[in-house]
Amino acid sequence: KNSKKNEILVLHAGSLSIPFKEIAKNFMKKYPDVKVVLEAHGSRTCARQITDLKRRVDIMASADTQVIKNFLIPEYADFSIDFTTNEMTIMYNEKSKYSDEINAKNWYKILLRPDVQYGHSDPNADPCGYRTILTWKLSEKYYKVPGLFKKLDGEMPKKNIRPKEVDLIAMLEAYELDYIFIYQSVACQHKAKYVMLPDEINLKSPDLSDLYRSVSLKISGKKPGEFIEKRGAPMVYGITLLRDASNPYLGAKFIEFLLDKEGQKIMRENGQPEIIYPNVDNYNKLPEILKKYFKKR
Amino acid sequence: MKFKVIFSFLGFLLILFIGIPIVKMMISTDPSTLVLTSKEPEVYLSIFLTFRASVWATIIALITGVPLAYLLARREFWGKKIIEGLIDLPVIIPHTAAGIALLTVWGRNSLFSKATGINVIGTEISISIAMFFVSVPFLVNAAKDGFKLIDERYEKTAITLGATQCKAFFTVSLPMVKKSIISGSLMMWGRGISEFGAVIILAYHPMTAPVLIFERFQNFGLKYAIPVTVLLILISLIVFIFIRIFEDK
Amino acid sequence: MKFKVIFSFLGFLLILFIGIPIVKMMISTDPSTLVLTSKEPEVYLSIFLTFRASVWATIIALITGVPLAYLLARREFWGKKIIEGLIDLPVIIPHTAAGIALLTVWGRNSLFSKATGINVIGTEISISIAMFFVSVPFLVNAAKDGFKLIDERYEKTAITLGATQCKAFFTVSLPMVKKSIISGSLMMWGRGISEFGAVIILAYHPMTAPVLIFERFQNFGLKYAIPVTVLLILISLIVFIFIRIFEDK
Amino acid sequence: MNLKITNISKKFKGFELKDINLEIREGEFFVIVGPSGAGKTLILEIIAGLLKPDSGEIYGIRNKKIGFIYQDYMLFPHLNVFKNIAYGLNIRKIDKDEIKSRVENLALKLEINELLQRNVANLSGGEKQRVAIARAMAISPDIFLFDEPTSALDRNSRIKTQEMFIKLHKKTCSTFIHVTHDFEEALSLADRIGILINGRIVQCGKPDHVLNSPVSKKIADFIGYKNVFGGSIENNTLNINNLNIIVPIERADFAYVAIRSDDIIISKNKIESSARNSFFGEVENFFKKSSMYEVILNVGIRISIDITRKSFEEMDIKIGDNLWATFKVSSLKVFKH
Amino acid sequence: MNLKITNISKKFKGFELKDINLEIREGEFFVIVGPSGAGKTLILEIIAGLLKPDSGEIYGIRNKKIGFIYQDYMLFPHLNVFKNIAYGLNIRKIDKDEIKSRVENLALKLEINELLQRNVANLSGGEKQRVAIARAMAISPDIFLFDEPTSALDRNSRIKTQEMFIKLHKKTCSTFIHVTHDFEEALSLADRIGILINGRIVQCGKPDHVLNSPVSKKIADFIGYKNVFGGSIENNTLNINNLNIIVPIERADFAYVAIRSDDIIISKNKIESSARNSFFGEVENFFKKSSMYEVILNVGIRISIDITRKSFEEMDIKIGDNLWATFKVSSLKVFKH
Ligand SMILES: Nc1ncnc2c1ncn2[C@@H]1O[C@H](COP(=O)(O)OP(=O)(O)OP(=O)(O)O)[C@@H](O)[C@H]1O
Ligand SMILES: Nc1ncnc2c1ncn2[C@@H]1O[C@H](COP(=O)(O)OP(=O)(O)OP(=O)(O)O)[C@@H](O)[C@H]1O
Ligand SMILES: [Mg+2]
Ligand SMILES: [Mg+2]
Repeated sequence: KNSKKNEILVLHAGSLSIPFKEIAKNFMKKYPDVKVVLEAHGSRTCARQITDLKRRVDIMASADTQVIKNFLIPEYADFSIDFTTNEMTIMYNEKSKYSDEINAKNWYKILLRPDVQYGHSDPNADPCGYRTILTWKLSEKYYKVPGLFKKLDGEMPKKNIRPKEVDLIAMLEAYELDYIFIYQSVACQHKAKYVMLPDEINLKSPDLSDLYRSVSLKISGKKPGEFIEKRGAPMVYGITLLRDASNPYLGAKFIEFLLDKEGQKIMRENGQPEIIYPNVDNYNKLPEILKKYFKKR
Repeated sequence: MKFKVIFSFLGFLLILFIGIPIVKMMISTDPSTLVLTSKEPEVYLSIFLTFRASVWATIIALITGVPLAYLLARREFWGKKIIEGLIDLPVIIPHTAAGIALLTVWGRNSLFSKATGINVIGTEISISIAMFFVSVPFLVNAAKDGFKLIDERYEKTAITLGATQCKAFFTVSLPMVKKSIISGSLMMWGRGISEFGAVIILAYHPMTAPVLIFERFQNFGLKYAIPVTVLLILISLIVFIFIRIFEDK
Repeated sequence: MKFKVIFSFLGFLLILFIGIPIVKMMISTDPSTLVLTSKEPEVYLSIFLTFRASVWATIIALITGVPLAYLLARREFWGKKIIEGLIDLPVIIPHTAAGIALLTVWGRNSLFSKATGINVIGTEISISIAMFFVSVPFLVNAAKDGFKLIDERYEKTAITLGATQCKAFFTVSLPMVKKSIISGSLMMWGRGISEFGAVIILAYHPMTAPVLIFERFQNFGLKYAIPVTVLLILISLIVFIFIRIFEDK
Repeated sequence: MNLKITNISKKFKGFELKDINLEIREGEFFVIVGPSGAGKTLILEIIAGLLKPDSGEIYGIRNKKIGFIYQDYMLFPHLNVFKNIAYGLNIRKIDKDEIKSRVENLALKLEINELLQRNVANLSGGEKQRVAIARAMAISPDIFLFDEPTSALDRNSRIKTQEMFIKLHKKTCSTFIHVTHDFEEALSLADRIGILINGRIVQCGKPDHVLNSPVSKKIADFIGYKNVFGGSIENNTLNINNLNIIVPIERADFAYVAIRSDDIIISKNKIESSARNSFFGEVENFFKKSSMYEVILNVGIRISIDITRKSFEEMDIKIGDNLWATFKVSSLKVFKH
Repeated sequence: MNLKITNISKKFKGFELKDINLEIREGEFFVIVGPSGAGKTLILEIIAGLLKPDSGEIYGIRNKKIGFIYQDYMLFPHLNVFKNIAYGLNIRKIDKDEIKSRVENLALKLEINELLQRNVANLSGGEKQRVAIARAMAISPDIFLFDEPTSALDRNSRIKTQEMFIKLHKKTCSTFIHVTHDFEEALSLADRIGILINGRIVQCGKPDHVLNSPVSKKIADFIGYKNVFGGSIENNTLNINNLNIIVPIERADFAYVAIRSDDIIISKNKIESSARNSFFGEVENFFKKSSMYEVILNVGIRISIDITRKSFEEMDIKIGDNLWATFKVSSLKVFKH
């Protein structure tokens, strides 16, 4: 496939599937002789495809810009563009217990009711997982309920954890869980009901990064048994062009399209608004055509 | 009498166990959605692709696996048990690991690719390769067990009647274990269809039905994934029943 | 002669196809890592869990599936073809879909759970359920094909000798298809071990080996996933060879 | 209780077992004899309850222990010879030592004692048959159903086995239903014989009676009458090829007469005796049997005559010799079809 | 080219085929006859190349078409009767019409023409056997290997089949190697007979010769000598139970003498003749055979005498009667073991 000209392979986080599909469609409309191939995996699995399975990939978009920075730079890629954000929400459906009562103020009380089942994805495997933990820790501060995190964590049986957010959706749809912690974009795309959480705990706002930084958790490190500390940070999606890209130019064109008006519009419509001050990790290594988006700063 | 009742009861439990989830899934889909789904090119193309790739894998397995099964059933040789163990192995290898192992052998950096200049990854061929790897043991073992239950003297008789060993195999041994081989082929074909873990490592595109179902589920939820699944099941069921009826002829 | 050469050659191709990826994976792991890995409780516990859960599934399948296989092989009844088709179906259902279908039947909101108050999701039982569902057709079909190849008059003879139908089944039919059933059980057991997609929907924890391998691959990379896989393969291979040797006794 | 078989029918494409009626006394040694494909095995299977007839009933079989010996033995391939024989005993949970001694006893009688630990797959044909017999005998059945149990045995083993059957029958008072294609065997075993031809019981009676009074040409053929001639009878005379045979009935539009080969005397000179049929002819051929010769004499029709080896040698018979054949009117059987 | 079997041995646990040497002429009808378990099937399998002997060579079989008939038929269960018979012809890619006519011809001869479209599984025993014969005959083999091809047939079918074999043999000039446990059959078919007992060819020769001059007690037993007595001989006399039998050899420390049952004459009064052995005794028992009677006369030793039904009836023999038994010295066979 890599021998085929005018084809770019984009690996992206599962939560980006819908907007990326649309963007790819429009991109291909604009450049009819180009073919964009999309593959969705968990963010870390995307990285593993490149580092461990040696796939030849053009673009990778991750739900956490840190994944790109930790796994790919500097060996496989030179820069990471922060291009969108997201927020944590609690997704549910009509059959969820007490779904008519839940709101941004009482959600933790409802979750802690004994007949309510809730779950999140695996913090070690999925950014959505550790972000849930961070949200719980921030909630303890925000709602001023001491021990809330411990309670939320303790009340939830381990069996309610699933590796990825999609596995959680299966649990929700089968009514195995009443509430799951998930990205707002995913809830939005599934046309599901969700609880909008305050910015202080939903990890959306870059303005609140200091607040977010005040909480942390340990997740697994480079090898089994090793742990690293993960500090709270605003949710930032990263995208990069791989050094080994088969079509670096087209790849850059795709990123350009994403960052441009049309792309950003699609992102917004899918619940993933642009970052007001787009950021790049390594401006110098940026392809020329992309530099324009960051000069403004 | 009691015997029949108990046996029927036990069998019935099994049928319920398998049937309820499947039927439940089926009736959760209304026919009109099914019809609509079946008209989506993405859906029917991926189902055909899946069937086709698995058919290819099964054909290759018939060509290579049935002879192997025959040798394993008929001859004694050193290392036979090891080969039998090896043939069983793909069954237990976790699918992702199987995909990764295949990638190292068929991928961009493999000897094969370097020697031939061909890169099969991401093509229909690689899908067949993944399907073949995870499902060929079912065919080989079914054929082997079939051959073992056939008296070798039938072949000898054919040979005295003027058949070469080869002819004896094709005109006597093979037709006599036809049912086992058909059954094994069906199992292999079906197992290939369902494969996700290994296939997705070798080829995310073109999308096989399981990958499509997974993707739809991830992006849009069960409501969009189930009709594709039901469609896949219905078509397969028809194929299965058809072949099961045909095999008795 | 030519026949033997061609057959050996075809079989050899198959052995290469299966063997190379496996051997490559094995030799990419140095023995010391393997030893270290085998000492990690997380690893050996998950391997044992996997083996155990699959053994349970296989035992239940022997109890319910072999009687069903027998009935399917011996009796004619209305709807038989449909049941045969149904039994084949789990093989083709994409694993994730199978997991979801099972979740709706065994989950918290299912009739079963409501009636009994038991929630099996996330337990070893649910792992066995998932394994059972995806792999039981292999046992049923192997047993069925075996029974079909056995002359019914052996059972009749046993009955004239004073056996009840039940005794005749256990002392004659069953021992005569022993090999097919052992082979089918092995396939089923192995197939259960490798299951990932359906298992993960029903139970992420406790972690089965395939789940652990996937998790390690995702979090730590191949370097940490492969040794677990190789360990799983080695232990299974020993079990397989052992049973294959034992079965000839 | 007698075994009563009433109106049993079973139809296949190309073959029909029709209206079988038999009453077999308890303790009787009944032999069903008939040519290959007559339906003998089918009848046994129906009696044993292994095959459902289309219609008809069988009384007196319920709750009886049955010893069935399949024509193709049906030895259990996964059990060795000992375990095959012991199968019925094991099923009955009989004491191990008892089983052992019973099996060994039987094996000794059937001369398969040296095979007890052998795999049944590579036994010789006759060995298999004897194992099958032992297996059926082991359970001391009330009713024995034997499907050609001696066909794979050589003469000596066969005679031994037949003697064993007779002894066994005397000792056990079991009912024996024995199927064979060998009329000789039927004669030496049976209390009563039923002749089965083409799916029908065509004659039934004591061995002697059947032997001496076959009721049709088919039966006469089957039980070994080599001289059967058909024609019209007038004035106690059957005219065939200008030969006048004097027969014991006065007239018939068409009838068969039959005479056994050993009821005919052969001589160089005409024998003056009460035997009223005497014909002159030429030796066309002769066949050597182990204890006699069969001579084919052409007296206008070909007649077959059995003579002892001794007479044959004394008379120094050669092809082309001219000889007299003589037989009594009373040894002629007559039947209509 | 003759078929030469040299020093064939094959050893199993409990059975050994030992040093088989046979030369079978091209076109000969050779019958191997022996009791059950003697190794007959094994020899045929070795000749056909289906079984590898431990040692020894076979010459003259390569490139020959072989018609092998297994004792248990081995009909292909997935083919119907027609296709079973046609198998060897189809393999040779013979013209369809030709195959059809050949198969139908054979089927007619063997009286299985009505079964051609039938499934082989539910044929009767004898039908299966005839299909197996037809299948082997279809390919017009150079060498026929028949393993008890008539054992499942009734007498008439057997005789017909034997006659067919003889005709076939005359017509084709093929070599026939025919295995049977029936000595009678061997006599009526064979050019030469080989007697196989316990894995060894113990005697080999023309039927007549074998019949009249068995070389050992075992053979005499097997071929049906019922009167075999052992003892020491002095002065041309064998003394046994105070009975002096005059024998044709002068002395021996130990020897057997044998005489056929039909070489003994029975009479109410002593016969004065050249036959020098004449003994008086009591009728202990008699058995009815289809064409004769066997009388057991106790003259100090039990001797078995065959007489015709007619003589039996004329002499009105009853158990307890006192009679004379007379036989010639020259009809006694003598052998050492
Ligand atoms: N299932 C069947 N379908 C059709 N025909 C059958 C079936 N079973 C038996 N027959 C026919 O019925 C006839 C009688 O069969 P059976 O086996 O009883 O013969 P038999 O008297 O035992 O002969 P043999 O002495 O050769 O064993 C045969 O012509 C056989 O082909
Ligand atoms: N594979 C084997 N292992 C051990 N013994 C065997 C094997 N094959 C045959 N035999 C023995 O060799 C002897 C001769 O067998 P074979 O089948 O040649 O007898 P046969 O002369 O054909 O007898 P029958 O007339 O009963 O068919 C038998 O005692 C048999 O049990
Ligand atoms: Mg029969
Ligand atoms: Mg034999």
